[in-house]
Amino acid sequence: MMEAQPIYWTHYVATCLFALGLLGFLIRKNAITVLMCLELMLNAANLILVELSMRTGTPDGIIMVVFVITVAAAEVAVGLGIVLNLYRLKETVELDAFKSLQG
Amino acid sequence: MKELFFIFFSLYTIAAALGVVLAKNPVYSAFSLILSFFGLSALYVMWGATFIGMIQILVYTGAIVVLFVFVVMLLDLGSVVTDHSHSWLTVMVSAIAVWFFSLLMLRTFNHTPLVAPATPLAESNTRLISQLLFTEYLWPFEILSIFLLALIIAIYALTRPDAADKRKVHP
Amino acid sequence: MEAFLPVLVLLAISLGLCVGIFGVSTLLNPRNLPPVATKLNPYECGVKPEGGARQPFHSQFYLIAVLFLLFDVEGVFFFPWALVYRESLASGGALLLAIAVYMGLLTLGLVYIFRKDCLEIM
Amino acid sequence: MTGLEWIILLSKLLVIYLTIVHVVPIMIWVERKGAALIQDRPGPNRVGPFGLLQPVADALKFLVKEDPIPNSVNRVLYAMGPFMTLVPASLIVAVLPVGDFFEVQGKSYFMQIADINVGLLYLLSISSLGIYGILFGGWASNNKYSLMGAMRSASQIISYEIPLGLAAVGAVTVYGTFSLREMALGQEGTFLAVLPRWGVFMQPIGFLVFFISAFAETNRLPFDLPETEGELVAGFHTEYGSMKFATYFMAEYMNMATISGLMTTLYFGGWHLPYLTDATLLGWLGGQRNLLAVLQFLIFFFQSCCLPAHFRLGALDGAAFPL
Repeated sequence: MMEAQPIYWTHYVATCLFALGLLGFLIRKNAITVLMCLELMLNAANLILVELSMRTGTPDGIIMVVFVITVAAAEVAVGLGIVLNLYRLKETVELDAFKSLQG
Repeated sequence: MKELFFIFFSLYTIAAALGVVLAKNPVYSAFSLILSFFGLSALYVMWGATFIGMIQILVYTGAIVVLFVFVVMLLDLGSVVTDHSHSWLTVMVSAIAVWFFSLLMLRTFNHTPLVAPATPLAESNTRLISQLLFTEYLWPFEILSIFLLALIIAIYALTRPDAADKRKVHP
Repeated sequence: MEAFLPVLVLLAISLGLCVGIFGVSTLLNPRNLPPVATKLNPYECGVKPEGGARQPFHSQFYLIAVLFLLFDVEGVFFFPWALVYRESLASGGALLLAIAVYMGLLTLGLVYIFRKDCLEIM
Repeated sequence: MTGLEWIILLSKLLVIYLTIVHVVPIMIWVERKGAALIQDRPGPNRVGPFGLLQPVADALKFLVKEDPIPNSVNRVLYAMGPFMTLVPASLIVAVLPVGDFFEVQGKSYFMQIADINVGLLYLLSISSLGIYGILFGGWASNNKYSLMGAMRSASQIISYEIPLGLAAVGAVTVYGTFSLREMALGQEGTFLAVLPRWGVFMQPIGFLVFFISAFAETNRLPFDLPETEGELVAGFHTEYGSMKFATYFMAEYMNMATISGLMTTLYFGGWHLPYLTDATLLGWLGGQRNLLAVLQFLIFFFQSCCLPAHFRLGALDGAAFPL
């Protein structure tokens, strides 16, 4: 698996992914795309966890990733449920339409 | 050879992630998300975490993105592409902020001392993970089941079928 | 990872097959046929198409998808359990208890769904 | 990897993959002929002896037909839809074991494309990707019936994925491994002195659940609600013509073949014949045994097509969750 030369730049990939997710989170207005960008950020964190876990020889990081995936699924389920309700309210999912918290 | 594959999948993942962020149409975003998760799963497998790689496809690509696609299709968001992007100033400021943030992250990663593996994880670590999950991580696991139960109730509360939904096509 | 190399090769082959099918069928297709308007309309059994195809659906579909997601995630935890089940039988029933609690809570969720008739009207 | 290993890998790959691809026309012929037999009509009988060349003629026809692309479709996704089902359908083949092993120059090679230690998970996860072709294809067609058919099809497939997975969990508890090869190895010999040590006898309920879910997953009758001709024209592929339609069709049949193969591996002892332990005989017969079992299942799949049974969609989706 890991030869004498460990590959040290997976965290560059993860940082890139996280940065892209964050950028999308900031500049996109569609609520669903924003949620997708959130997923990207979570995955970047997962990648780092897996990398560190394999590099330090401890399986804890991998188990953490299993839990993160579960919680991410939960987050998406609730998040998209909220988006559906927002759509019912205003017939749009543009986040700018929901500046005020009053229905 | 191996490095080549690594570089390829890394670049592929990042390119697909770029697609998620830049695509105007949410359907294309979801499609790019699928591709990017594929690349990630390949990276996991190359690191030796085959179990995670498979779970990634099974849960993320096979279920979570399905949910995204379902919602995009349910709400009919893909056909009328409304291009309400932020002003250039906002985009630039966000980009610069993200740039600095990622520099900070990289600096942290590069300066974290790593303990060298006393016994590196074996190729087939699936069994080890399974054992740990049910011994050392038993309590998180059980708490997770309560969490999921709460989630089911929450989901029902969120998407209770409304009598007021008139305009909907009944399947 | 060596074990996954054939999968990669297979992926390449199947992608090649796709491209091949597409290419051959484009080559062999009759071209320069006069465009017929009715052929290019959405097919609705000969009746003129009316209204947009993409209309908001009933949110019941969302409920199905979301429940699938949840139970899929729950199912993921059964796999590692099943892997070590045999070995742990020798060392007492702690594992059995763990999964019993887990399954009990999940069944509670399932019962809740059925009590609320989530999957009733379709 | 040395050159010889590459050659062996490629030949294994081509043999197994091409077998699955070529099973498709044979399956179609068997289906049509079998249905004709049951319904007392001749069936395909023009092209070749007993109409055996009918699928070839069909394929040729598909290739040279005009491929009208409706004006309203989303062209990129419309073109990619069929391939998004075909690629996962071909990828699943990789982990199906078709025999024990063979030896070349003193080294033994498994009769399986890739012996992945998480083979079962791989299979389940890749097979869950097939739904994207249906969803995106149905959506890109921009047709009411396509979209509705796609949604129905997708919700049926995802509903039945969970019982499929749970049935597979049952098999994992028995054999204590994810590798399909080791599972098949675990079914060697007999138990209770008489019965072969097959999954069906170890896990009868699991097998039943798996069997029903497999029917639903492949959209066969009696689970063909996504393609009810009376309500939706043809399901998600209403707008597809020519080779694109054929690709969907092919992917569907390939899925059927692989799911039958999985059923054989999990519940019918893989390549093991009952009561036979002679290694040489097994080595020769083994490869065919699996294929025979696959064919047996396929024939069963088709025969049940002729059973006039329909479920309501709601009843169907509802039934999936308790399973």
